[in-house]
Amino acid sequence: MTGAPVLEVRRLTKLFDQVVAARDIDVTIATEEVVSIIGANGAGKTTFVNLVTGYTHPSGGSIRFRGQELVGLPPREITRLGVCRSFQVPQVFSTMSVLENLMIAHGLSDRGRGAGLSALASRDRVEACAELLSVYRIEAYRDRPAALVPQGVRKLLDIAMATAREATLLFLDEPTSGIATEEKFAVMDIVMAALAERKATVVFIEHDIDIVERYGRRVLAFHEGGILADGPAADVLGDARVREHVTGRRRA
Amino acid sequence: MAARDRTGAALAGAFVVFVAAGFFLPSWAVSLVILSLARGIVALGLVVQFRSGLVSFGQALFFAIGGYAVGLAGLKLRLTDMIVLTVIGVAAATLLGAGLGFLMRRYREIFFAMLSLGFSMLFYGLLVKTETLGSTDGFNVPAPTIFGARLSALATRTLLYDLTVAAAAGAALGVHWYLGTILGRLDTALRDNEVRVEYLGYAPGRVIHVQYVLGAALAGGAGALTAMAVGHIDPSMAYWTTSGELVFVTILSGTGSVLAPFLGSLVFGLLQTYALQYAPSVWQMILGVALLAIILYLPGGLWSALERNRARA
Amino acid sequence: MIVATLAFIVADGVIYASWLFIVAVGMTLVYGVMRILNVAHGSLYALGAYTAATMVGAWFQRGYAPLGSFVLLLVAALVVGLVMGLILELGLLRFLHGRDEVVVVLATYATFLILEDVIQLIWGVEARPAPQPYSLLGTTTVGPLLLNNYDLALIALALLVGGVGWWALTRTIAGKLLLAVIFDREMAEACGINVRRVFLVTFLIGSVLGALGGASTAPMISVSRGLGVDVIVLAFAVVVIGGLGSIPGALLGAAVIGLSRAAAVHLLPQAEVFAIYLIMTLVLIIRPYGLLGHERLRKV
Amino acid sequence: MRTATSTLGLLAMAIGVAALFLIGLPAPVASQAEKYRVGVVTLLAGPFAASIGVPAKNGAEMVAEAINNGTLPAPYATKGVAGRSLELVVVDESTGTAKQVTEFRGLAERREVDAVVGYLVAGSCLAVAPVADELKMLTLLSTCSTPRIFEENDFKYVYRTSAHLTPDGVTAARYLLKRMPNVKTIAGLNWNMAYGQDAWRDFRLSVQTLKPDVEAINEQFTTFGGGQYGAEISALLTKKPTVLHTAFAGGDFEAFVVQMTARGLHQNIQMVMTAGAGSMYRLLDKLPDGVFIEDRGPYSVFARPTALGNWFRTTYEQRYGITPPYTAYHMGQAVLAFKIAADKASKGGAKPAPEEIGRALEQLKFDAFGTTVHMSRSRGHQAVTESAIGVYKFDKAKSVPTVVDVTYYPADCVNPPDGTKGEAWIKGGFKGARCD
Repeated sequence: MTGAPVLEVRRLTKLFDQVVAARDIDVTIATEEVVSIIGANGAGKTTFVNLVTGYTHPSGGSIRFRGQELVGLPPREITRLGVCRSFQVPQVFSTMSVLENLMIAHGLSDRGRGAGLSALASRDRVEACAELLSVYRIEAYRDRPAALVPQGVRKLLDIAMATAREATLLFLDEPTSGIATEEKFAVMDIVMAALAERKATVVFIEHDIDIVERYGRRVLAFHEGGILADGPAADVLGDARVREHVTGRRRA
Repeated sequence: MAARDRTGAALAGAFVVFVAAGFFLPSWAVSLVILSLARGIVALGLVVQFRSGLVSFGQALFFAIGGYAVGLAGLKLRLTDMIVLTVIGVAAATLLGAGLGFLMRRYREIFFAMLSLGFSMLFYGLLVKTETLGSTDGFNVPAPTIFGARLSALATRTLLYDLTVAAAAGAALGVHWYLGTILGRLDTALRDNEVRVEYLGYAPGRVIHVQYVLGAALAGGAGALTAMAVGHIDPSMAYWTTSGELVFVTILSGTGSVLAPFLGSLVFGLLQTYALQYAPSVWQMILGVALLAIILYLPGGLWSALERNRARA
Repeated sequence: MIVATLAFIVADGVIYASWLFIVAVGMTLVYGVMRILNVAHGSLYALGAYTAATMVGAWFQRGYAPLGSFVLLLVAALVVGLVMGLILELGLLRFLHGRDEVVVVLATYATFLILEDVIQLIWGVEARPAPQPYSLLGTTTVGPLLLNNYDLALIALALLVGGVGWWALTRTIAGKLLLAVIFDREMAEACGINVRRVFLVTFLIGSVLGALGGASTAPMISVSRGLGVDVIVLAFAVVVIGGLGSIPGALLGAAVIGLSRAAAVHLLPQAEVFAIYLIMTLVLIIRPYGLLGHERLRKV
Repeated sequence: MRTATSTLGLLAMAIGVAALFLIGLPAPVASQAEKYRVGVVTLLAGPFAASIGVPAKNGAEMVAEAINNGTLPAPYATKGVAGRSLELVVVDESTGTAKQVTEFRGLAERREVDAVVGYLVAGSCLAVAPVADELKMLTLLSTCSTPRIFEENDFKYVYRTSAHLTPDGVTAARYLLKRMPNVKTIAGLNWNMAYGQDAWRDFRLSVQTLKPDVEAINEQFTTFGGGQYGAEISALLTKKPTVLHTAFAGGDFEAFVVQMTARGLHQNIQMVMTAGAGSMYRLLDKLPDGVFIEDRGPYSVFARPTALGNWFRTTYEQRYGITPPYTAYHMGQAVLAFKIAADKASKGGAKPAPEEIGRALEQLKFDAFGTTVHMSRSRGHQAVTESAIGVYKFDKAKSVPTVVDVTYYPADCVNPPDGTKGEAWIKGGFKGARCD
């Protein structure tokens, strides 16, 4: 069913006091697409993700996920529908070990009744999560408190937690920010490899144009809360206004 | 898991020792241990909340509910069986907790503390206004029976003591199991990062609600046991200073283990008793200094001190 | 009759509110800036009251000019506030920065327990009435109302405190720094504001205000043990109703409690004991962060 | 988490320490054969400590010392209690009832007292009474004003050597209607606690029984320790009752007086203050002349000027610099009662058993420091005394507080007869009251 729309955003608008954080955003994303969002700081990239995942509520417009309206739902329900996200600033349980972080994510992805009262550190779960850690190549840190591991590891953990549940639509907010340039590709390879067999639709926010070019088949360019350009990477990155407002500084 | 079995063993050991001790302790000590263990049971509930960064400044509400449930059951329904009464205390508090929980789950930090304080003080005001229940003087609770048998004061006290020890051990075991579950582990998760819990598809409020009801149930049972041990109940059970004392014990104990609150509560009881004996006019100061010292030098409470010793050894 | 009652409800409400505001404003200021809910505020209140009562008593024994006693009240507040403020901030709170809010509350609770007995060691258990200033100013009759001018002076004092506070916060550099810290401590620190000094100054001001509450109350009561206890919960209620850390909130909270208590006393005396906690609980249920408080959304 | 050994080690440690204390440290002081140790329980902290708690302790210590030195006036000049010296063990009552019960057991077992005197708080009296019977511990309640203790139960080892609350209201009502026969309306300002509620109810019922057309138009109940009475005073100014009754005492009483005099409330309302006398020495001219005032019995300013009475008052004033309030008398006469009964019960040699001392107390009639005490109610466990009330007058010349037009009412005039509950007795028209 490739091509069937998984996310349809219509005339999405968000005002903070007088500031327009999102203006009349119209975008449709199809199943198994890999979309990258670019834009200068304050262009409304994260706001867009926050709106779709219910962290903040829009001032107007509609967000439909497989035809179901998301506006008004709290993040937990949107998550349960299969829309997951990772964060620009990794959102992990800082005093808990990396493994525990993942086990909690894993445990909460279990929908069964009274699942909450099953033991957290059950043998199967420990194995499953150790497995996941190795997929993300962070098994070495398994027993360290999340607060004390390198930023890159925390980033990956954050993503691993976001993907613990079988996500249909996955948002990655700057997956490589705060990671040394030479490691960025490695990290992205890991992530993309991990997501490859998931058949998940992936939308990631990215500043690094090389990453965008390499992974984002389709690119959305944000500017002042609106979408400046939307299309295949090459076209969008070639677009004059995009060069001017988004990538220009970087290329000059 | 292995860790659980050990705590279980430790609890079993403690249970045996305490029950045995019950036969040769003087009655003042028995009464002190009963009250301390009961206080420990309440603190146990507070420990669970504390792990997710929440503190109820109104736990005395459920403590008093448990006490008055016993008192009224004895007064109006002529119920005196200590086990039945304890169950009644738990039930009453649980019901109220489940109801109020729908509100409390929306609150965090100091606001959680303040709203719980508000509820407990409202109940206090209600009791003070109820002259038929003796207002601030309260009323005496008839001596409890067991399985319909009215035994000698000594036997009754010993049985009540054993019941309290059993209740404490049971509570500790149950909470220990709970903390091993996903839900139980979410407490720290919540404290660390509520947003992430939300984005893992779970309602943080639900965790808090469960914790709140758990705390209420424990406090209710403890209140029931206390009422029977003291033989008298009055509104001061619900006053904010009682809640303060309960939080006091929680901080003193530390959250390192389900055994901590009982240790802390026992230490508190003895500290107060001997402070009263040797410095009857400045015992408050002694308690205050003790609490400050703990906060400043033992952030993890008494338990952490014992663990630190172990680490050194 | 009805008119008189209504007039009295307003008058009594406003007077009580003024008193509450003076007592609570320091607490909310300290919370707003330092995130410390200071239980020992009640002890500062008590210390202020005791010191004032002692000084006023001596003043009148020596037969000095009666009106001078009012200055004495302020002096007492200043002395107690500054001395205790320094001791508590530098000697204790400084070491608790970054600790759990609730743990800090407990620390101040411990301080309160200690000071309770310290007060007894200093002043003994005898009550200290110092009523002279209370009747010095005479009374005013407005229509059916017969009011004591000292109470009216309290209103003036409350307005003064509120006014100066508002002016200092909005019109002075220091105040703007303070607001910056209240608004976003991390940001303020990043901007190179010396947060430690801001904390110390804030706490000193808060302590002086707490002591002022006690000093200004001393003449209308008989200063005796345990008068700090009830004040604490009252101040809590005011601060929470208004919105923790909001100074206009404290004003509003005080007004709400003052008026509703007065109304209860006049129309439904039986409800007096409930009034305050009922209001607090209801407000929290309807506005979880207090009337003027608001939620902070974390940036992700 | 932690390893098994350490957990169990910890536990052992904890229990070890606990056990150490719980088996009753410290070792009993001296042997008990040649001395009497008596527990003295009163409020040493909190709002009541100043006005009534510590004075009660002082009263006990002063009388105990005089007993040991044999310096009490006749007929009590014999040294010691049943030939033995008296040692007091003071305990703070301000810890809440639950703790009080443990403390009581501690007194009996850990600190090995022969008897317990004291208790000002009704709650702790109700709570410890059953324990006293369980431990067979002779207990002389000194104040705790509630009548419920013996109305609701029969305790074997518990006695109260002072009258309970009921006479205060009855006395005030009788006096009021004698001096102001045409009272129309009464109002009350009392603490929102059992003591305040009972005091007001007794007074109101008594007045309305003696003069059924009197209307109670304003019943104010305020939080204890409130301290701010502006609104209450305003309410009374608008309601304009003929009489205001208050059972306030200590700090709240003084706060109320200061605040209401400043607004002239006393100028057109007759004040009836059933527990205020203790404050007159602090308030002096701030307490307006003309208020009706009681001291919960014939104590302090109302004490009979007998040798005993003068000794108590002058000695106390010399030692503590203030006039003893009623709790000092209560406690003093509790200790005295213990001496008298023990002396009476002892046949030389061994200490008399608590039951024997108790029996000696029943129906005992003895002269105390304020007046004569008669253990004539509730099977001889509850004392009655005459009551006293008067009009306050500040003597400007000597600048000392005085009371004039003092009236003493015989015990049987203001106390319910044996076996009848106060409230029922009042409602039933004071059946059996003998006032001659």
